[in-house]
Amino acid sequence: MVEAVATNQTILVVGGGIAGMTAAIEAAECGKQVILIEKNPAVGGRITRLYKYFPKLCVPSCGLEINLRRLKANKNIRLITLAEVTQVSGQAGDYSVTVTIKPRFVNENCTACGDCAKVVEAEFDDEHNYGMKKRKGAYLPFSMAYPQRYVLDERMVATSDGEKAKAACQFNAIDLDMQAQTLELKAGAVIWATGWQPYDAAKIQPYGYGRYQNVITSVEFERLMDPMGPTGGQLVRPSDGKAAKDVAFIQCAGSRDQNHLKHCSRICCMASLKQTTYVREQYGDDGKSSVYYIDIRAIDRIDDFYQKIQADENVTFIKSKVANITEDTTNGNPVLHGVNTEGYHRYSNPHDLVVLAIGMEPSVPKTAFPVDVVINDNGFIEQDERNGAIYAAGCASDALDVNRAVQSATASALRAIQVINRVAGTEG
Amino acid sequence: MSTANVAAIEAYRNNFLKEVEGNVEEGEWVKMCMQCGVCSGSCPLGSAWAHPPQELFMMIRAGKREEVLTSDSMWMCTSCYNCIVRCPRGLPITHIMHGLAHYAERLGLAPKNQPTRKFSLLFWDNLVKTGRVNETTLGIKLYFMNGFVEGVKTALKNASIGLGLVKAKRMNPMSLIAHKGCKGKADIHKIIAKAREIEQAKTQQK
Amino acid sequence: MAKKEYSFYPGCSSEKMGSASNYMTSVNAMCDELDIKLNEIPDWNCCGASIGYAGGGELPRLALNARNLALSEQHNPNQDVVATCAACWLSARETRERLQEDSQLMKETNLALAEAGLNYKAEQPVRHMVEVLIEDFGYEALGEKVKKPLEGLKIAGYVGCQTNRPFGIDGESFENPMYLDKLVETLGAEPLTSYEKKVQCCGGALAFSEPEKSQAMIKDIVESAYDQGADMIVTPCPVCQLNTEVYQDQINKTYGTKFNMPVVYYSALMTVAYGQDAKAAGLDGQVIKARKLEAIAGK
Amino acid sequence: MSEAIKIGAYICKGCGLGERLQGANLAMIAEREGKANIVREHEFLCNADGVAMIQNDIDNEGVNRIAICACSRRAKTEAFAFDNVAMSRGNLREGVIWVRPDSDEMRETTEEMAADYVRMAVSEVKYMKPPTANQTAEYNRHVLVVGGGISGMTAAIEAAKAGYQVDIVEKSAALGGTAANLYQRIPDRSPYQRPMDTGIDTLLSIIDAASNINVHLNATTTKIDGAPGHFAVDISTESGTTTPKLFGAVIQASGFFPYDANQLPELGYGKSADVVTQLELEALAKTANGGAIKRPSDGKDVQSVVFVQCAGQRSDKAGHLPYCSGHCCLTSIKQAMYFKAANPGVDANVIYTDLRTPGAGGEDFYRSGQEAGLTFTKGIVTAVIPGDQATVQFKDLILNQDTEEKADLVVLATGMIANSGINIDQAEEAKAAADAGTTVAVDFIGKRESVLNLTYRQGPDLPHLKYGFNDSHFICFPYETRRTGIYSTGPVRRPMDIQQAVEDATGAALKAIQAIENAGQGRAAHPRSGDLSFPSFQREGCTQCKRCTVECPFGAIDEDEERFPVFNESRCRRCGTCMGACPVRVISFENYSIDTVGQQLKAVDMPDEFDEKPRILVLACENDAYPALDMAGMNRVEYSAFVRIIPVRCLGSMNLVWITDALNSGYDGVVLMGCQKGENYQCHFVKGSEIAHTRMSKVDDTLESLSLEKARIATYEVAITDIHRAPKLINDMAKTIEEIGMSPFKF
Repeated sequence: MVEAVATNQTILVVGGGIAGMTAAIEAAECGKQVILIEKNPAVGGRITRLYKYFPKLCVPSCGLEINLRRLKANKNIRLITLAEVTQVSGQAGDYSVTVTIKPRFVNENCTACGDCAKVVEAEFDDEHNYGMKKRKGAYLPFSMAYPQRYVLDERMVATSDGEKAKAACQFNAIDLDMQAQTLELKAGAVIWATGWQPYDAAKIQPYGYGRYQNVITSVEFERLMDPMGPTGGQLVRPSDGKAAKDVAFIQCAGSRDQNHLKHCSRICCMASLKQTTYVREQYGDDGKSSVYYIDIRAIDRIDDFYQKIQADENVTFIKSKVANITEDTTNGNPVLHGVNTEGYHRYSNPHDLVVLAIGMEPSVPKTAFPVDVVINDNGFIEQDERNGAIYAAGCASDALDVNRAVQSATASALRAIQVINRVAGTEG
Repeated sequence: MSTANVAAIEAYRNNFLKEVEGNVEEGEWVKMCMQCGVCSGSCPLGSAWAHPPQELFMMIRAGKREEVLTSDSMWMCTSCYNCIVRCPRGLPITHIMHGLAHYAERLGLAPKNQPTRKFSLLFWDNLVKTGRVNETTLGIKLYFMNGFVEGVKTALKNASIGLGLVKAKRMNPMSLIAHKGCKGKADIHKIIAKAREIEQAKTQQK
Repeated sequence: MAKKEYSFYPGCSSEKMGSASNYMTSVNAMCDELDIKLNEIPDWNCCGASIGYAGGGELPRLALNARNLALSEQHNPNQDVVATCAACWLSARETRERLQEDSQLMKETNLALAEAGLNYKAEQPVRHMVEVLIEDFGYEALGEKVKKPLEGLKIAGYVGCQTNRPFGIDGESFENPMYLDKLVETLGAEPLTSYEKKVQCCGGALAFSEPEKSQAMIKDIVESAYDQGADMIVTPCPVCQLNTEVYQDQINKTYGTKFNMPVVYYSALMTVAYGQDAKAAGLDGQVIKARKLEAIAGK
Repeated sequence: MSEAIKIGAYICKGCGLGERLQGANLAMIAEREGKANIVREHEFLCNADGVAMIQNDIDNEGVNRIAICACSRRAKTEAFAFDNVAMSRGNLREGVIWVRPDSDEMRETTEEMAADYVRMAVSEVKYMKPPTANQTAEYNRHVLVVGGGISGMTAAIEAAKAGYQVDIVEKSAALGGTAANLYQRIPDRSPYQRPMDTGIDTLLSIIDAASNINVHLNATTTKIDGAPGHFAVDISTESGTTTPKLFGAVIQASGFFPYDANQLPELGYGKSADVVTQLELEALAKTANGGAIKRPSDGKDVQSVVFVQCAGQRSDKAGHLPYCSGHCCLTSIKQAMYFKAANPGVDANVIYTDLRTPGAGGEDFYRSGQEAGLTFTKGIVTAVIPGDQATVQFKDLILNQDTEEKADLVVLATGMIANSGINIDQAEEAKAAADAGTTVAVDFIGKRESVLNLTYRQGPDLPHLKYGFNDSHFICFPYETRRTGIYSTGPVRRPMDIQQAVEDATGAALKAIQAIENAGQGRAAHPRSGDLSFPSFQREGCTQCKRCTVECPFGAIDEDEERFPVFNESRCRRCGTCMGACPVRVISFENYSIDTVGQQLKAVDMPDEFDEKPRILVLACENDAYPALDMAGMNRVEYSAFVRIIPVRCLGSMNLVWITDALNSGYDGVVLMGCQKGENYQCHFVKGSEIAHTRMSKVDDTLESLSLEKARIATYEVAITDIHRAPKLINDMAKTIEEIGMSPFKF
């Protein structure tokens, strides 16, 4: 049974990605009481699936380790995983929040020894790897998962595998009867950090995602580089495991397109520029990248990263929104058709692999917000007095890169603290 | 130069974009193009275009009036609507192409011997005549649209097709006379005349 | 099931002796089987097609279509307008939607129509016959009527352009619509689902004005059907049907191919599957005879 | 604290430890060798019962030092969280049984490994003290904001809203900064259709009304001394008066100054009055105030205007800015809309190479601009020729032709230059440049006079990151600063528009407040948040060598008149770089010292030379290398049983005495694992890894004096993702030792 103490001086943070974690930690390190709600079994969110950050090309888990240490060390933060906010009522300084918690089927006795995973046979698509590989029905979502506690897939619980797992655990950590639960919480302010999800690439019909194996998304491409990922860190293509030495990057895949997402997702250009360095990292001078773009948006001082990539003779830039992709059935190569609008050059270019720089879509659909806030027609929460003490952080507020998401989270932490301090002032 | 053309040039002190916005079907969309080129890449006859749609739009903004209106590019449009469904800015490109072609025709700038232009005109005249298309007359006119000699050649070349269709009872020389068209053809003529008049008036006052 | 009634817009090519008269024949037979009553719009006129643009400007073309739709409202009130020809459907539906969203154009159009004492209110939707089949009946219901399953027939579903873009049928994908395949399957034949030229343009009206360019595209369309091992191609569009069928000879001459691929209408397939004879299915109207289909019809 | 040390050692038998290791033996070692006062084995130490057992020893047995011999220090942190005691963790799970094969022939070496980790855990904790915060008696909670532009005003207002007292120091005669000179601003909310009011007046009235915001105009900070919680600041006015004032934290919002367009004669600037910068256009728009904008040369209504994007930006030409200023595309759209609003007939063309209108608002505003009738041309402007109408010559990249366009007015989108004071890392070059009078845009020194005037021995301003912007070096930590309690915000940190500056300033205000609260309780700031320990230093023994003061990455250590180091605790980030630097070892932390590490490596049982059991010491950075080795264990990646790993706060805290001690006590190899160094350093303490590498480059003589092979010591940069590589590096060293043989220094 999950319990949590909360008052009108508690800050509720919804979402445990980089923005939510940051907001929670920054507020807690100011001495505030925070409850952090995460819908997945572990915190970290999208960044845990990235190989490197642009433009520094550093690894996200490095900063994650520090944030996890801050989180573990801070007694002001109460983390609740597998939980979602289903209702928010009240006003600034006095909110009542309903949280529903899915059963993990594993209690705090778990030592993450992994004995349960050894014995179960059932396998399911691995969410952490966008279903590009399988995982056991009893699993630790990823090596840095926190809480460092296993999860039982509910689809497996009622099966003999569930019993096997239970039997294998020496510590009675597995509770197959664990029930879903709802929690009523008080909060003085709410930070909404539910983040983003990749736009459904199958909707971009001309690019044949789902029809052609060698058309993948930028987020899937990140997984290929992870030593623990589906290909063991090898840049190979799905259809035949052939080395992907000639990679095409299609910008604005779903973004800047009124048939899909009309906003610019901001990160995709830099992400693709970054990913061209992956190709180089693995194949050196044999690795070739082609970037098909409308405008390269390498904004502000990090434009120098774009200049650096432009200087790489193995990377070519084509000013063109690719019209469609066909497949060369003889070798499985995707063939890109379109027109380079810089001087009108028609092309039909075969590549080993196509990466769709997929757009950012707010995780929570416009219609599904359990709380009354002002949302623009792109689905992002706007800053508005009418939102009371509900503050958006990170990609719930706009398409942002990690750096800006953390900025926004830090800002929203202060906005929340302002309310809490006001309440404290009156309540004493 | 046609008087209409002179008038137009006069009216738009070399701002071709405004001229297009004022006179071409869906012309006010041209400014919304962001030069991604998805239309150009999506056209089935793409390679036949000297200037693909997105380039035409840029040329319009750049004031290349003569080049655009005398171009035969937009006459290559097969009305397949690929460009429309893919355009990220929702430009009704097919209609703009038709509109440009029509405007060029109105100003007498369209390339005289452009085959699709000729066929398009034949088709229109044919349908306006009785309110319905008479495929047989249209076919014959079509063969001879490039003059008598050419016509005989084409006719011979396509004889088998004609014959095939006649055999299949899907074409009939009789309908040269038999084809009646609409009873209300007079009405139709009035409607079209009125529509023309309104359109003209509208574009003049712009 | 009660009789379904629609206001019908046949279009020029469907006229007696017209290039799609065989389409009309099979549509009529099909509708009898399905108990559909088509009330032809009295004295309907040409839609201007897509190709009419050089002569007719925007408003004249809108007015032409509006006349048909106004007549429909007048004589067949409260009936959906149904067209069998892709171009007719597209022009009519575009007219309705354009006028609905642009009140100024609507005003001007009605000003023109007034000349003939007509007025258009854009009441009833404009639909393609295929939509009627899929939406008002559904594959299952259509399947129930099958008497002679088209067993053994391999059929390439050629959707083409204007029955697909920009409106699409039954919310299907523009790049890979499946409704013809589903229909073929419903009738007991084998749909060639990986036929990749199903939405390739045939050149439309440019088949007349730009034969070489168009025939190059038609070649791909037919060739790819052969590659898939098709016995015939099925299409919902008169222009597609005409272009892909009648130029095969010339293409053979130009490219040294040996094309002899029948191209039939979905309505012909249905008429045969529903047990009627080849004539009722308009198969005598094939320039390239659909022998295998005739055989089934003859059983 | 004179309280007697009482050690409790706890041996866990869960997670297979019981099966793989002889708990009793480990317990005996803890007792006999480690001299632990209480030693207990437990089947499942991290469960409620195990934790209660330990807590009971603390409460009733007076145990104040705890050695947990179970899993990694990164695991089960919620369970093993005891107050007011010092705790060490012997990593028997991730560090031993999970990296060793479970076979009889391996059993012996595996158990030796475990035994050593028990010895190490006990001896470490023996030398640890539970840290007690050194709470500065009274500390100041006021926030100082340097700069009164949008960023500064926002920071002030937001901090004030949270209940803090704020002072704004503004150099000029009025608040508002650049934004005050704008006619309108880019919209910050949907539908992002047209420019909106700058909102400056609102901010001004809020500040007027706020009782807890104090404004100093025509003023600068001529001295900032002290540390978070007690910054002593001199605020001096033009008139010469100087007010000393105490502050808890500082926000630098000194903004930017515009690029000098006179460096762009090819674009007609200076040659024609009708070629202006974006900022100058704002002035024209303000005068027009909604009416037709008049051109400077003859006051005639502007009928046509061309915007030249990236003017002197994104270019490697001498005198140009190599970066993009981020806001200019949106700004040009906004300004073009000024013209359209006054007269839709005006032709406005924006010539760009990449149109950068990011996010939801950006793209919507771009679309709005097109709807308003602006035209956009992808092209590169080569020249602007003055004339009755200016002629803009450019290459149209779409139509692929050189062409030109005449316009009444040409607007140059020139860039922002950070007003970030002196580049302390290049102070020398800066001075040289100043003497040479080189222009600011060429070097990225920023204004030559200091903005903050810090008294820090590291220099008077915040370190610059790149191009003069004093941004954070870290993606995940945009507010990370190398001067604790001082945060920069707005365009001085990174080029940005108003909307971003507002967001940024609000975040900076939080960090300032946080720094104050931390200082008040003697807590460390990120990354060792909450750490209560701080460096203590014995004056006697110090040789005033200054290594600590020089090497401290955070400028935490000043020098007194006698050149002894002066530690400013609240500036300190507890990395221990000073401890590593000190040749006489007089610097230490209560819970981290020369001994806590030194005694561990000495506690290891050293087999004699002929056992053929080498010992390899690994000092691993606790932020990256240690977690990598941990995860190697979690993924059952094997490595040599001869290795003994000790986590360090930062490789910069590595004191050479540890290396010599190790070699003297017979270790056969030493492997140091730090973070990536260099330009894209990953070290969270900036230079730690760098410094360690330099220190190690000097141990060769030591090795020679001991006549040991250089190959026995290796220093690596290891990333947290090196789950396979880190073990390999260890195994490589094992192989090397096989080749060169055992160390002769075994006793």
